[in-house]
Amino acid sequence: MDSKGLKGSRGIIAVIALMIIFVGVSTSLLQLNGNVARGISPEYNELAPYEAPNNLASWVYDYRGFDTLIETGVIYVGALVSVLAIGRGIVRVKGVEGDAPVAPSSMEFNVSTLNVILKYFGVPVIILLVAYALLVLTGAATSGGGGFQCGVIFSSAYLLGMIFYGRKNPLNLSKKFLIAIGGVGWSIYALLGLPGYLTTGYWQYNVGADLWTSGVIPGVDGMAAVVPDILRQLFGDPFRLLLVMSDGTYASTAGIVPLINIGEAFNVIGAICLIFLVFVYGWNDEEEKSR
Amino acid sequence: MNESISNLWSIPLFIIIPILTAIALNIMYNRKKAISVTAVASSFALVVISALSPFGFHWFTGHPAVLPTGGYTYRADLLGWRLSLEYYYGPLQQIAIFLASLLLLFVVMISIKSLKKNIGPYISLLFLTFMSSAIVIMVNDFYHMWIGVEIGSLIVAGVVLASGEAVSQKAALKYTFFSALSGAGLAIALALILGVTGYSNISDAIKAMPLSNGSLASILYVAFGFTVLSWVYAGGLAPIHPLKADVYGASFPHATVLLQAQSKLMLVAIGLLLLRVFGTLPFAKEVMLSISVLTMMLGVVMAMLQTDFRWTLAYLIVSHSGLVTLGISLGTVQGIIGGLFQAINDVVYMSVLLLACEGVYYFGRGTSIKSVSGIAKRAPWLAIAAILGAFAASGVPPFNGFQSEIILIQASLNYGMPELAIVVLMVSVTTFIALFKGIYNIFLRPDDALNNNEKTGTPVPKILYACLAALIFITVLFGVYPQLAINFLTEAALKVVYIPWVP
Amino acid sequence: MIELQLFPALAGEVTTIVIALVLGILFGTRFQGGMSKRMVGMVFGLSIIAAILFEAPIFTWSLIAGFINEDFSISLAFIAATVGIFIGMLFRGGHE
Amino acid sequence: MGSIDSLYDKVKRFVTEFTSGKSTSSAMTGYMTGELQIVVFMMILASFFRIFSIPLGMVILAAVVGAIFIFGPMIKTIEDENSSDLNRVLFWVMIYFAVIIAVTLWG
Repeated sequence: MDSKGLKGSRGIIAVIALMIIFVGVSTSLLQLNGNVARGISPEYNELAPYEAPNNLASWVYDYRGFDTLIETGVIYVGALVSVLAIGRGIVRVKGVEGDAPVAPSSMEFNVSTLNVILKYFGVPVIILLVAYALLVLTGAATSGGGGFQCGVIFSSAYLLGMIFYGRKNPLNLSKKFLIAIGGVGWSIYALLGLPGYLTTGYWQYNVGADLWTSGVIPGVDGMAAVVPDILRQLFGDPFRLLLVMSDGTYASTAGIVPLINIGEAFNVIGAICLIFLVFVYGWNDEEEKSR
Repeated sequence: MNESISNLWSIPLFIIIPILTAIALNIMYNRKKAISVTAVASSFALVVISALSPFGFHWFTGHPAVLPTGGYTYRADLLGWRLSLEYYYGPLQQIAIFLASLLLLFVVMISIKSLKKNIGPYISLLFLTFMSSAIVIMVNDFYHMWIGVEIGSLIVAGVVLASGEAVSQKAALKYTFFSALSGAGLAIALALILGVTGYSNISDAIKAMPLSNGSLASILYVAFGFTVLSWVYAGGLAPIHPLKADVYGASFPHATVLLQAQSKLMLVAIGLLLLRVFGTLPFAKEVMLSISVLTMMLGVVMAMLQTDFRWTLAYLIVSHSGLVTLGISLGTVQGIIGGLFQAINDVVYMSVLLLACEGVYYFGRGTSIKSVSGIAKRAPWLAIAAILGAFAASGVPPFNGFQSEIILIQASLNYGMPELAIVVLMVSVTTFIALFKGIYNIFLRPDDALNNNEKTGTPVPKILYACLAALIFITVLFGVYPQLAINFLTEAALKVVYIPWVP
Repeated sequence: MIELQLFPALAGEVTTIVIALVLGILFGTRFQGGMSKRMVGMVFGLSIIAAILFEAPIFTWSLIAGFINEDFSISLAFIAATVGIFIGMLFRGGHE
Repeated sequence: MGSIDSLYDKVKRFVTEFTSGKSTSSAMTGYMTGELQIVVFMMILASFFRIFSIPLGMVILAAVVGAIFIFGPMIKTIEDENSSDLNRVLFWVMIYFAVIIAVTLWG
């Protein structure tokens, strides 16, 4: 790649172009000031107390739950592709010798210079971080946090172990475990749509909270199916909470949202830890086979 | 054709089946038998579902629409604000997804046959490619379309990377670099439209668009600009076409079949979105038209210069994307029909050419016109397929390319722009020259190495011939009975023009 | 509110603790390397301090979930997760 | 007054400018066809200006024909500008975007 591309007269033209873009975009953003429409959001907010106390969780994992399924897929695919770049799953055509695959080498570690105190405190910190990740996960429906945050915190614990102890990471996650947990996580999320699909025909209908067929909200026409009680209890009751709010007390349940969060957490743990693992330790198919 | 259904059974399956298959294949990794059974079965299931499914909507998570008079409804044909994410499966979607799943089935079978070891992640990426194109063509929601484009570009990078060569790594890196730019652009466009209207559902946003408020028009213009940026990126239009051509050229030809299908569907989906949302703004169609014309010409000229058949095809795909967008950006019913029909035909005949190129690749000497020649003697059927594909691509009757190009030419004449018709003609003629330059050198030119009975490479698998035969059958079928496809597309085009709130 | 504090009629406040324990065991089996008793005690002590800092989730009204009064509550899910990890480390099969 | 010989020289020089390095006949065909395509295409583009006013279109068409003769083979420039070099693509994307914004906002 030659860096001459943006020098000289081309550079000046580019700067002018950037200025035009900047002026155009910023003037239009200024126009937006005071003109923002509320649109659909008041409706969402009205429904929120019947579901998760954490309004954000019900937005992200219920109303827009299918969006988040694909968004989670971005992380999964990101891991798949990053690991592919390192060498997992490079394919060759039978009988055709193309160029040899580009083989990256793993990182060299030098952990001997590390402070003794850091080494001593490494394991407790990792354990506490993992516990914190699980706390964030369990609080998904009631407080800030959720599956994605849990995964990120967990993987930071894993990265910490890598930095402190090199190849002897106390949090010893094997490649197979990570790939499996990532895949299982995404499929838990995907399959949690199934109960709603089978009973009401709507994918990812929240059978636990069951806002629309249980008569919590009056005046809905067109929904033919009613969620059977057993499903409602199975997915709803373990997460039923009493919300004492200024305008009354609501018995609300987040239904499948906390379960989705567990799937999401697994997925993120698998994906991000796998990226860390492969970028630091490298990937070697032969080594994997001998395990 | 009951379109008041808001819980059509087939729509979630188009997304969930590929996801679950991809996860399973990725975990299987190396177990070839299990992989081939799972992959073929689930892609076959997708073909069947897309053929059998009726039309309708699906409101994911099952939240109803809010009636303007208060209260809620589950009927999709009533006017209301959608609370949940909306997908639509209509005639256009049916024909597009049916073709995409058929191609997926072919590509999966070919890649299982021809690739060795560790094919799990690769085939799972092929399934995800299908998934992203299904999302983009069905979705009726800005935010979700953004995610579809985003995950689609990531998957493209993965498919390209899987061939593991330095050139493909470079192509993938460059492509993902721009995905950051255009993904962010589309996100800004989404934020602006969301800010102006408050609805992320496209139909609702169009209904709520404050067109009367002149000061907000500039916001819409900026949103339009950013959406065009992502359109250009996802479809590989000029000026990003060199990157997209690199992507097509650097991946295995059979993977390019799916990649080009995906990008054609993205072009159609985002193009229709642009038309529906911004079509009434002055200059919008003109901007889209000029991009299409530039893409057509630059692509076809670059295709002339290539010496590698893969790269020739790559630039031709880019150039023919311009034909698709030309029809869409005309904005008339006839133009849209032409554009959509061109997209479908393009996917089919380019697949024929790409699979023929894949056959050449198996002879083990690459696909450059300098290094390989005389294939016709060793694989006559491959040569015939390539020649038929070239006829279809350059618009020779009785193949399908002819039918859609004639519609496009008529549409541009009716629009009052005979110049566009000339450009279309030039593109199809030059396509012919560029293709036959490659085909002559690779298939027909006599070869010295052949006389020495030199045996390299691997025999072309039978399944490749079967797929080629099926695809050529489709090209002839659409060429002889274009009404088969046009009946489907007319309904979609009419809706875009006259009833903008239905995709 | 008194009866709710003593009898968690609403299971939602207990479920989180169970989930934390189970997942703790799952990830605990992935830890390798031994830990002395003093270390275990220290980690446990630290986790109790952390639990007091994090407090019980809002909208939690039962003693079992860690709610003691308006100003003071402990996050039992955090302690459950730590305990789960320790239990998992005891199982730890084949990951030395 | 040029002799036939010098005209041949001119043509030969013009033709050899198309490609750099070793050129085969098939590559040469490609470049020359590409050049012709570009010439025709630019003339078509120029004629688009008839939409605004027909005299303007004629003037621009004449200007383009002149430019084609002066700037000689353009196919090399086109090929260079079409490289997949990141900076070059980024440059053109910026130009495009600026043009779109400028045309739609203030056009």
